[in-house]
Parts: sequence; C-alpha cells; structure tokens
Amino acid sequence: MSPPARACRVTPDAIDPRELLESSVTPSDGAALLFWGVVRNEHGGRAVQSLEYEAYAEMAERKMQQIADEARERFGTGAIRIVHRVGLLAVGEASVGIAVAAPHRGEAYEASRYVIEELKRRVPVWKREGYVDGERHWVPGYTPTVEKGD
Amino acid sequence: MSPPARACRVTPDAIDPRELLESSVTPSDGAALLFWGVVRNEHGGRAVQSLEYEAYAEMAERKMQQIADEARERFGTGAIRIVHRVGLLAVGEASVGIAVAAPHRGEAYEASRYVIEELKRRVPVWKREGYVDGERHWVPGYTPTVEKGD
Amino acid sequence: MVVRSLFFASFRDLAGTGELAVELPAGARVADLVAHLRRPGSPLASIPERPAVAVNLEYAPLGTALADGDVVAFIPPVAGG
Amino acid sequence: MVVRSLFFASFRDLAGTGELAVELPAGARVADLVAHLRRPGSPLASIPERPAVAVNLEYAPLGTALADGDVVAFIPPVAGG
Repeated sequence: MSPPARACRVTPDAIDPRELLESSVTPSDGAALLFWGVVRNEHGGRAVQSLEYEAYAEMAERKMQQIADEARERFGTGAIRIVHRVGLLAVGEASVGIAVAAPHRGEAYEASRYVIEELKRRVPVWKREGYVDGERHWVPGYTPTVEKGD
Repeated sequence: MSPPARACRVTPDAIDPRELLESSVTPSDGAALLFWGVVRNEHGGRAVQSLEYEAYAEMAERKMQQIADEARERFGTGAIRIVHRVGLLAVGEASVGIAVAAPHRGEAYEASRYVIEELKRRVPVWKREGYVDGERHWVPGYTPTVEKGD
Repeated sequence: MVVRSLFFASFRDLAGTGELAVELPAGARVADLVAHLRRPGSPLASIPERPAVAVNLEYAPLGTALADGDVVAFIPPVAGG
Repeated sequence: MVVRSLFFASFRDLAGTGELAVELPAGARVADLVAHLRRPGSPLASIPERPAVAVNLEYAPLGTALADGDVVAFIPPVAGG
C-alpha cells in the first residue's frame, strides 16, 4: 500500500497527534507508535526558553519521505507519517511527530527508532536555542554524509 | 517526580492521544512515545468485526501502575500513563494507549516496549472477538505467573 | 468464614455469574476454594487445577491462607493490549 | 551559466542573505562554487572547505558538474527532531 499523499510535511502549525495516528492506521494494523519530540527546558546545562526551527522545507519533505519509504521496506510496516514543525516553539511544544502503523508492534518500534535517528542525521532542519538571558545560538548538529565519493 | 493522579486507568471512553501525551510531558522531557494498540480486522486468518474488552478494573489499574512504576525506575523515564479501554470496539479503534515521557528518547523506547509486553502478561484484561458470521470467542492469552512459590 | 469469589471472561461464562459468596472452614487456603469450585457437578468443574488467582487485588499462590471477607478473583489467561 | 545558491541557518547568518545568484564558467563543479564563495574577503570565507551541499534537492559530492539554473543548497550540520 502506498502512503497517503503528503505523508511527510514541514509545517508552521502545531502538530495534531490524533490526526497523525488516525491517518496512518488502516484496518490491517494492530498497533501504531507515535514519536513526539518536544522542546526541553535545558540543553548542555543551560536554561532554554524557546527553540526556533528552520528547514529547507522542500528538501526536508523529500528526505523525510525517503526515510519513511526505507523504513517501510526494511521493517515491513504499514504507513509512516512524519511532520516537522518550523518557527518559534515554546518549552513543551512538539517539534516533530512520527507515526508508524504496523500489523504487529515489533516492527513499529524498530521502524520508529530508525526514522528518528535518520531524521536527525539527514533531514535539513536546524534549530536555534534562545536562552533566558536573550542570547541565541544554532545548535551544533550532524554533518550529513554524501553517499557517492567526491 | 511522582506520576499524576490516576496515571493508569481502565475506561469505557475513547482514548485521547493528545491528553495522554500532554499530561505526561514535563518541561524537562525532550521526547515522548505513545503506543497505540488498535483493533485489527483479522486474527489467525479470520475476519474480525469487533472486539469486546473486559477488565477486572480495580486490579488492572493497580497492575498497570505497578508496571509503570517498574519501567520508570528501571529505565529512568519521566511520567508513564497507561489507559486501557473496555467495552465493544470497532476495527481501527484504540484499545490501549501508553505514553512514556523522557528527557532522552532511548529510555522512552525501552520503557514503552517493557510496558506493553508486561501489560500483556499480567494485567487482568480479556478480549472477545466477534466475527463476521456472528460467532464470538475469548482470545487465548497468557497465564499470569505467580511470583512466590505455591 | 465467607470469601467473595470473582469470575471473569471465560470463567464467568462457565460460572454463569461474575461473583459467588463461598463459605469455607477456618484455615482454608486458596487451593481449598479451587477444589470446592472444581467439585464434580459444579459449573466450574472444568477450570484448571491450578488457575491464576488474585487475593485482594494481588496474584497469590494456591497455598495462600484465606480470611473472612477476602476477595478471590479467578483470572483466565489475560489478553489485554 | 548561473546557479542559485541557498544558505540556511548559520550559513545564512554569515552570507547575510538566504540566496545568491552566482555566475560560473561552463563546466564548473560544486567545488568551484565552494571555492568562489570561500575566496578571501567573501562573507562566506569561513565556511568549511568541504561543506555538505545539495544540488536540486539531493546531497551531492563536490565533484558534481553544475548546469545553468541548478539550485545548490549549502547545508550546515543538521539538528532536527
């Protein structure tokens, strides 16, 4: 079964967990797993007040769809949807939601973990932390590896 | 931090994924994982039309709380909430929702998996499948083991 | 003494009721209650010889001594989730 | 030929803009564009010698040949999730 249209999205809007789950689960699924990434109040020992997410949206959606397709094929799950939020987020708000539906739960756990790890390695999204003292800085991340030799 | 009051519940009402997540996540959490068990359209090759869940509610809530406490201690997560539905459910409806909040995602995956596996082994809940031809039967399950020798 | 016996799912179907008050001699254990319920002719004669049982909301071995007013639940194989 | 260069996050802060049109000689590769942007005095002089780059929405090695109208995005270390 192919995933629903626009299964993977970058959006400035709040992520709706019910919509993510319900649009992923089909009658042959017995479980779904929702990964919910949220803004923490501290990072590296420093108090975080807000997080600003930026994405290269067109490429990020393409990469998220590639990762979802890889996970579906590798673990044999049902639909996988990934929604990443951009813009200014407060502590406790969700930055990413990943729904993985599957006939059985084992595959859902493996695929969900695969998706979040790969997302952090390859999807062009950045975040800038704002501290209580007003300072901001870009959070150091992963340098994506280019598969073909250069 | 102690879990919110009535963190683990048996209920005849539909499970609300947003409420489960938001009541679990605190400002020091960076991730939450929601396990969402849903009614499948088949079991053992037979078409399932509905599933009827029954619980020994008072004991089930106590056992779910014990499992949540074990998982929090063992994996060092934040709050864990477990809601199990009872009554007649249609295909696609959620029978169980398990929210695990955690500072970091690794613990959330391990704890979530622990909770659903233990829930299936120990929590006094039963299900009766209804087939398209009108027949019903209790789904064979796990016999809980009594820890102390008898 | 009298104990409350609770039956769920397939055990309730057998018993024809979810609850029975059972009178037992002082000093009786869970195993004695099981034997009483499994006596020939009882609707519960076919339950396992060693069913999973909870006494006052906790799983308990068959050797557990019972007291007046205890709640003894008979737990058929569980299938939640 | 002219290629569109896109800059995000810390690279955009350096560039002072999210996008630059860069004229390059025919046959130029991604490495030539990088060298051009890193020339002394350029606001992007401090970007890595081998940055992660996407050409037309896919990660591409520095040896990739460019064509007129290509979109070349400079991808600082990613930190989504």
